[in-house]
Amino acid sequence: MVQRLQGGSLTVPRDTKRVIALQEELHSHLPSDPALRVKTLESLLVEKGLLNSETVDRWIEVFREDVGPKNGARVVARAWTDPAFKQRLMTNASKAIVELGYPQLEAKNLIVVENTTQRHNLVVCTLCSCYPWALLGIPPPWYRSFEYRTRVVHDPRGILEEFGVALGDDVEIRVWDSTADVRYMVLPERPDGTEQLGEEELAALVSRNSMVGTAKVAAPTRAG
Amino acid sequence: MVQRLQGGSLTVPRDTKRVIALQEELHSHLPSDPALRVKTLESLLVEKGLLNSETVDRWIEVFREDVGPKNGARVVARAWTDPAFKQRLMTNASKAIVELGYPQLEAKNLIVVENTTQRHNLVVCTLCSCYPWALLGIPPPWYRSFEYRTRVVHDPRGILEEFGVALGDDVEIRVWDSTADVRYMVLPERPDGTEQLGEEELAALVSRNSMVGTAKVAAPTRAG
Amino acid sequence: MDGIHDMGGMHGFGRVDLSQDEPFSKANWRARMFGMELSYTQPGGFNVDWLRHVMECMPPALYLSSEYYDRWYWRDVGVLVNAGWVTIDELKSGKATRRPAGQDEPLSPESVPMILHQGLDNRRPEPRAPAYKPGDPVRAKTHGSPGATRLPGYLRGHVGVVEAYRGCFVLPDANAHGEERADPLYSVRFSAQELWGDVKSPGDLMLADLWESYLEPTNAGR
Amino acid sequence: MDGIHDMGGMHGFGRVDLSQDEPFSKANWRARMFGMELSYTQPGGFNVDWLRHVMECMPPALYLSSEYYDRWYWRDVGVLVNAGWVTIDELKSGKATRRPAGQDEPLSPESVPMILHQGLDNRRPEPRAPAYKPGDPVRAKTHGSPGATRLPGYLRGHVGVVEAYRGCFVLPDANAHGEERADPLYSVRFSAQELWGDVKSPGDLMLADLWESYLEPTNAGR
Repeated sequence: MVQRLQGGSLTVPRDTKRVIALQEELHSHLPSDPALRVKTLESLLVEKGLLNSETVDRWIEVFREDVGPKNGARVVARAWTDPAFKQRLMTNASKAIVELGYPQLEAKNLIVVENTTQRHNLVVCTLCSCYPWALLGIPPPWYRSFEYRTRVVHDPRGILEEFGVALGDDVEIRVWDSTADVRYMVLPERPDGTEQLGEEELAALVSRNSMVGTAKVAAPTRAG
Repeated sequence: MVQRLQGGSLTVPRDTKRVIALQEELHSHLPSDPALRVKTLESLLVEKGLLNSETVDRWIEVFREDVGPKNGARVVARAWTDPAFKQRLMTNASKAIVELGYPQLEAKNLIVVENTTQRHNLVVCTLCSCYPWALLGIPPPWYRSFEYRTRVVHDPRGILEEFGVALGDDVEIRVWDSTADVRYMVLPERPDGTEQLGEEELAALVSRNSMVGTAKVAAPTRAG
Repeated sequence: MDGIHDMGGMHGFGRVDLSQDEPFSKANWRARMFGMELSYTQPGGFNVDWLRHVMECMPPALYLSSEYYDRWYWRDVGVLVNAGWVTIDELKSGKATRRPAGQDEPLSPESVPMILHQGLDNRRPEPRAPAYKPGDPVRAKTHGSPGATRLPGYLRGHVGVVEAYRGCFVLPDANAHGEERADPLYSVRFSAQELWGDVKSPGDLMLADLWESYLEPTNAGR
Repeated sequence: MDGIHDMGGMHGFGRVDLSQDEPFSKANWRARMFGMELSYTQPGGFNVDWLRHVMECMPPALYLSSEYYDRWYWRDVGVLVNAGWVTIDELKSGKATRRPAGQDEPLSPESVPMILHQGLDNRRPEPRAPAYKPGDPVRAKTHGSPGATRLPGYLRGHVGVVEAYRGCFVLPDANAHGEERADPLYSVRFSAQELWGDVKSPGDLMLADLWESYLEPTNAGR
């Protein structure tokens, strides 16, 4: 941690105009294929002693296997089944997820917002792609898309329709733009007909999109 | 003229959302090389009876040979040497240029703004590339560039410096954004030391950029 | 429409490339695109406001990465395909499958000098007296039109002073979408201080031509 | 900085592509770019606000036409070349001509779990009591910072209501440029009516997290 934050006592120039000119120069000199450029960058940084490739591997493993929307889904299922936990989650979500053993990277200041029959929350980052990694993993392409970033703050109902979510005019919509250090997760509505299900079964129903606010959780289809 | 304006009694759908979707579709289906696409479009329109290629040739000839900044330069030289004409030009520029026999396409509602030691005008079209064709021809690439369009309304002095024009803090800057049907031409300052020159010689000194406001007219360098 | 074209004041662009000219001959695609745009029979008649709007609807990445006359291409094929006069397949193959019915002969080379000399004019008789006079303070409205408009984003909500009345002109916001309506037009003057706040030369002035519909008195409730 | 990244409310973009995922394996360049960004020793230390700002300085056409993780590439090489740790020639050849002096060993795989679990935190002790409380009307300032800022353009000049106080956090506008300063942060609620005027659902609400420096009382002189 400490190590990661260290960069020596170097004073870095941090000037906007300089970087605009630099970005233009970089772009005009480097090849167009990103796969090639990224590969070259990795070997260069390793050679310079600034990067350990095994650390890159480790991060990829972690985000493929340990961190993803299944974390968020279990938090949702717990909140649905344990009123005292739900209360702690709504009051101090960051603390509540640590209690369950979940990590905190990009969820250190987490706020959970609850969808009800009267209020529908959805989350965006118009300026980049801020997202609660620890609970939902890496944001899906649609969340990072220019289409979503530009349109959801202007026409949330139009976006929701594209995702197949139709809301009545009486439902209040709240679009949370993650402009700062707070990360948002939506607590979706528990669907009817799930009274008999346990925490594990409930978690299996909770989709990634429902925790960003672009889906509702559907009741399970009854199998034989 | 009338012919050109006719399109039959067709009712054309004019819906923004429809065209946004259409533009995306066009882009995804057509080849990337513009030269190829333009050539194909021309033969297609000819085949459909919507275009005469000789008319295209004629427009190109006209804008190569007859219409260009030399028109504007002669107007400037006349204004410098004929105070009565200058007064008519400043009062009703469209009428004054017709008096000299110049055309009116994209200069039908022309306003001439005068640069002095105390005031420097420059012209832009932030939304597209509006420009007084009849007097200055086709706008140069820099005028249509995103760099000029974005920056000149925010930092006109920075732009002028890039063009080699340094103005004192006491000079008032006026940036005219051509957002409507009015077209603007700058009447540059007549340089000192040109008292002996005739209209033709003066016109030869007047650069295109000086009539847009990104240059001053330099006095002639004295030859032998 | 707050599209990519509405770029006045946007940051992130570098130095201006001062190269003066580009090839412009009968054999060059740029020149042919230019000439074509002035020559082809346009569906529904020539409507500069609709033409501009169709270009504004280009995907923003394409708008920024296309050459100037290539944006003209995308505009004109947008106009043609939208009206059903041309299909995407035809644009690929160059082979016409049908001709639009009832069209006159296309513009002839002989008409060029007349159009050049007369120009086109969107000025109209004045339906009413202008509401503002030079010297009046005015505020550019905060909200733009969702369709075509010529009120740039960088002026919205800001207070300026009427510099001059320019006469009555067809309003692009209506005309682009098929309704011709004349509206008084003014040059309005804004200070850099008002538009940008903390700039090096707060006294520099920006002037734009704004229709009366784009303006409100400064005492209007906000 | 009013760059292309500040795109909330911008028009011209079409339907959202709902494809859910993309390849993410050790052999895939996207995944490697992701992992690299979390692993390499950063000049001057890790500074999320500077990283974001360097991406915002990309040429707008490149920003819009580059894939997500390719924008990460341009950001990170911008950070490295700006600091002099890497040169453009090295990025072309992949051959290092020199090593930055005095750097510790790069982040080890063993450190990954700790960083993942602890996270990074820009929250700071409160230097003073917050100026606003929930329910207070506030106006987002009209002018943004010329450098890094997290005040989106679509909120500027508009009036909202404080929804919640979130604590004191490092201010990106200062931090990106090398000065750490804590400032109270609020969630502020705006109505669609206020932001966009004539929309179908004027009662829809947009909330954003805004630092106290971005806000002014609604009675402040305008």
